[in-house]
Amino acid sequence: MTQLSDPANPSVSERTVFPLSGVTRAVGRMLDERAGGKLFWVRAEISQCSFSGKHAYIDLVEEEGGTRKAQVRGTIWGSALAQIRKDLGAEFNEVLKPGREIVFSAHMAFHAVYGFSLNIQRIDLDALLGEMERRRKETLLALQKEGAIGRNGRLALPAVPQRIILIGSEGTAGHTDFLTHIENNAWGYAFDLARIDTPVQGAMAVDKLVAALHRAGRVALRTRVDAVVLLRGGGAKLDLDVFNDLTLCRTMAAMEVPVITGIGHETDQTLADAVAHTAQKTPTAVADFLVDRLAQFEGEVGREGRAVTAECRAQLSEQAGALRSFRAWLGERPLAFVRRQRGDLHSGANGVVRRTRSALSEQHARLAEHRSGLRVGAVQLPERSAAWLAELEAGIQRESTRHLKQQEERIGLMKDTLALLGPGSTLKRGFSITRCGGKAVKDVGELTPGQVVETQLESGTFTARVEEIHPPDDPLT
Amino acid sequence: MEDPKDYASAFAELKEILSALQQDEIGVDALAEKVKRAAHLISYCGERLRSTENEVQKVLDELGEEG
Amino acid sequence: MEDPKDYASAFAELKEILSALQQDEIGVDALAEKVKRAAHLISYCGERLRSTENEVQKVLDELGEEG
Amino acid sequence: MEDPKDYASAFAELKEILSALQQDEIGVDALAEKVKRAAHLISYCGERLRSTENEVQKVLDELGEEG
Amino acid sequence: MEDPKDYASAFAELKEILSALQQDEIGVDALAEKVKRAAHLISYCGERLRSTENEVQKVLDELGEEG
Amino acid sequence: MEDPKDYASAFAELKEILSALQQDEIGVDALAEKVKRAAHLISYCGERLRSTENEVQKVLDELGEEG
Amino acid sequence: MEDPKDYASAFAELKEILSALQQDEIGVDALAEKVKRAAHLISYCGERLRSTENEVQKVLDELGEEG
Repeated sequence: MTQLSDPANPSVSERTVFPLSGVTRAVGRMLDERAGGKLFWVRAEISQCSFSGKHAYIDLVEEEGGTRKAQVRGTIWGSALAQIRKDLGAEFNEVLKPGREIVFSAHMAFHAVYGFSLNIQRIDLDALLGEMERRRKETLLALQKEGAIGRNGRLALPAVPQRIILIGSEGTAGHTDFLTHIENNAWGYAFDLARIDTPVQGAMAVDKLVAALHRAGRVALRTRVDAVVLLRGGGAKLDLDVFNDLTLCRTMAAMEVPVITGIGHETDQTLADAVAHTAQKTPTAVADFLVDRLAQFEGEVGREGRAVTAECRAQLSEQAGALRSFRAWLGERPLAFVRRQRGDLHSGANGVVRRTRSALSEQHARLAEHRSGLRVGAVQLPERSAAWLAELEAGIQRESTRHLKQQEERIGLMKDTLALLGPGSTLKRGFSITRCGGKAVKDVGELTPGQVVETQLESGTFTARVEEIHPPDDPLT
Repeated sequence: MEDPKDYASAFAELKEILSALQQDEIGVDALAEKVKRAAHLISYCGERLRSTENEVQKVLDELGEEG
Repeated sequence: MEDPKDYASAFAELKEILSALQQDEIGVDALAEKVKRAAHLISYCGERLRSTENEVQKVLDELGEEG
Repeated sequence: MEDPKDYASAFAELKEILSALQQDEIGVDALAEKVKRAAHLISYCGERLRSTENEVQKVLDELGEEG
Repeated sequence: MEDPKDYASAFAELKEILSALQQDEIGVDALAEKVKRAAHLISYCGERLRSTENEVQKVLDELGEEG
Repeated sequence: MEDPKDYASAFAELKEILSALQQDEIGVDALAEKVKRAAHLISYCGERLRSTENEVQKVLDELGEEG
Repeated sequence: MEDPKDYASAFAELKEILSALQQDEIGVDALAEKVKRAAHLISYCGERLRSTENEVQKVLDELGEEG
């Protein structure tokens, strides 16, 4: 490019005029020299995209703050296009569309007629998605800061979510699937379903979805709405970006009705799923979820009902059992009681009989005892009396005999004493009694000599005369 | 002989007689009379037991197995 | 000879006589009379016992037949 | 000789005589008389005893075993 | 015989009677009457159980048909 | 010589005589008389004793025979 | 029979009935009535689940496009 003079300041003397082709040849040659065959990685936005035959023609731009900084034509030739179609797969249509920023590898090309263009070889989908992911993370962070995540999820989804507002694009496969599954559910459940038709992709998608949510919210103010269902019936991965939109997510989070999403994707979760009350993978899954919830409720009701039935039957049979046992008991107990009473009565009667007999025989025995007592007593008394009498008799005999003997002894003693004291015994010893005038002389004074006295001896008497009288102190007296 | 008021009083009187017999409180003079009374009470009680049993059995038969 | 009022008084009198006899409270003079009285009492009691026994037996037999 | 009132008084008189004899209250003059009286009393008592015995035996025989 | 107010009171009365029976609180005199009453109560309860069972079965049958 | 009234008075007189004799209250002159009297009394008493003895023995023998 | 306010109250009432049954608070007398009520609640739920009102769509239509 240094060989080229500044066209703003041309010098006439040095002016060399080239034919246009010369210029294009020179530009072509310079480009060839500098960048011929080299691949560059470029980031640009697609502003226009058209297909002609096997080729694609793309207007690439770079804008900043509404000002266009660069614009280059891009072409994708048949073979590269086929490769790109193969690489992008389902995302192809979503990538090659106006407004999409892409990262691609390209050769620089210059054509004498068509000018400069970028000959696109590959489009880097990962970079695209990476970018999307980065923005998604930023939005998620913002939502988390706001507390939007989980807010809707905290709303109570009724056990029977039967009154539904469906937001989705009518006629799309997912939408149709949902309706089919809801309306032809195996249980025959009926849903009170209101539909808001709205595009879910494209430039207006976010605004339309937000408007639809607002509408749904207004309906919920007027009547009971159990849930809002947000559907997207599948499609390219890059389409999902709509559901990562901050405004949409904020609106969803602020809803006073649980929002159920069925955005139709396999792996990545959109932020709409994150803020939703319940996120299902597909519209069909949402339909199944709702039907299942009803079925679950009915199942629970049925279970309760069966439990009530079982409990009721159990109580009835328990009562019947109790009655049966009462009945059996009544059949046994009173009769057993009567039998026991009869036993008591028998033993009482036996007691009376036995006791009466023994009382009588006791009396017999006592009477017999008394009889023999009488016998003994009646015989013993005369015997004892006879003994006493005999004793008395013997005593009297003994005593009278003793008395007579005693008297005899006394008399005998007296007889002996008399013999001793009588004069006979004195005379026997040689004493004599002298009498005078028949009177015993005891004092010589009574005597006078010459008196005749009679003296008695043991063997007889003799008479004598007194000769002399002697005084009384005669030792012989 | 005077009938007792009911089974309970009859049985009580019978037990009283038996107890008096066992404690030799009844002399020979009263014995025959007491034994007669006891026999009367026993008869009465036996009769009452039989009638009660029949009555109960009848009720049970009527109740049958269905009750 | 005067009959006693009843078995109990007869028996009591009998016991009294025997007791007096055993304690030599009865002299020879009264003995025959007392023994006669005792014999009379014993006869009386025996008679009363037998009649009571028969009466009781009859009652018990009747009871046995029906009970 | 005067008969005693009864066995008891006869017996008492006998005892009295014996006691008087034992205490030498009866002199020889009264002795024969007293002994005669005692013999009479003893006879009397013996007689009474025998008759009583017979009477009692008769009663007992009549009472027999049946009593 | 007076019908009980309802199953519960009938059942309670029945239990009371059986308990009294078990504890021999009912004598021979009241036995037949009590047994009659118990039989009546059992009949009544049985009847009430059967009618309740039928009613319940009817409800369950209806429910089964539609549910 | 005058007989004493009875054995007892004989015995008393005898004792008196003996006592007098023993106290030498009787002179020799009276002595013979007294001794004579005493001998008479002794004889009397002996006689009385013997007759009494015989009498008693006879009574007792008779009693023995009959008793 | 009175309809429940909504599913939740129907279910709550049903559970209440079960709980009362399990705690034997419902006697035989009230049993049939309670089972009828339970059946009614189940019927009510079943019917409500299968009937639609189009109420929400109506409100949505009334609100129009702008809301």
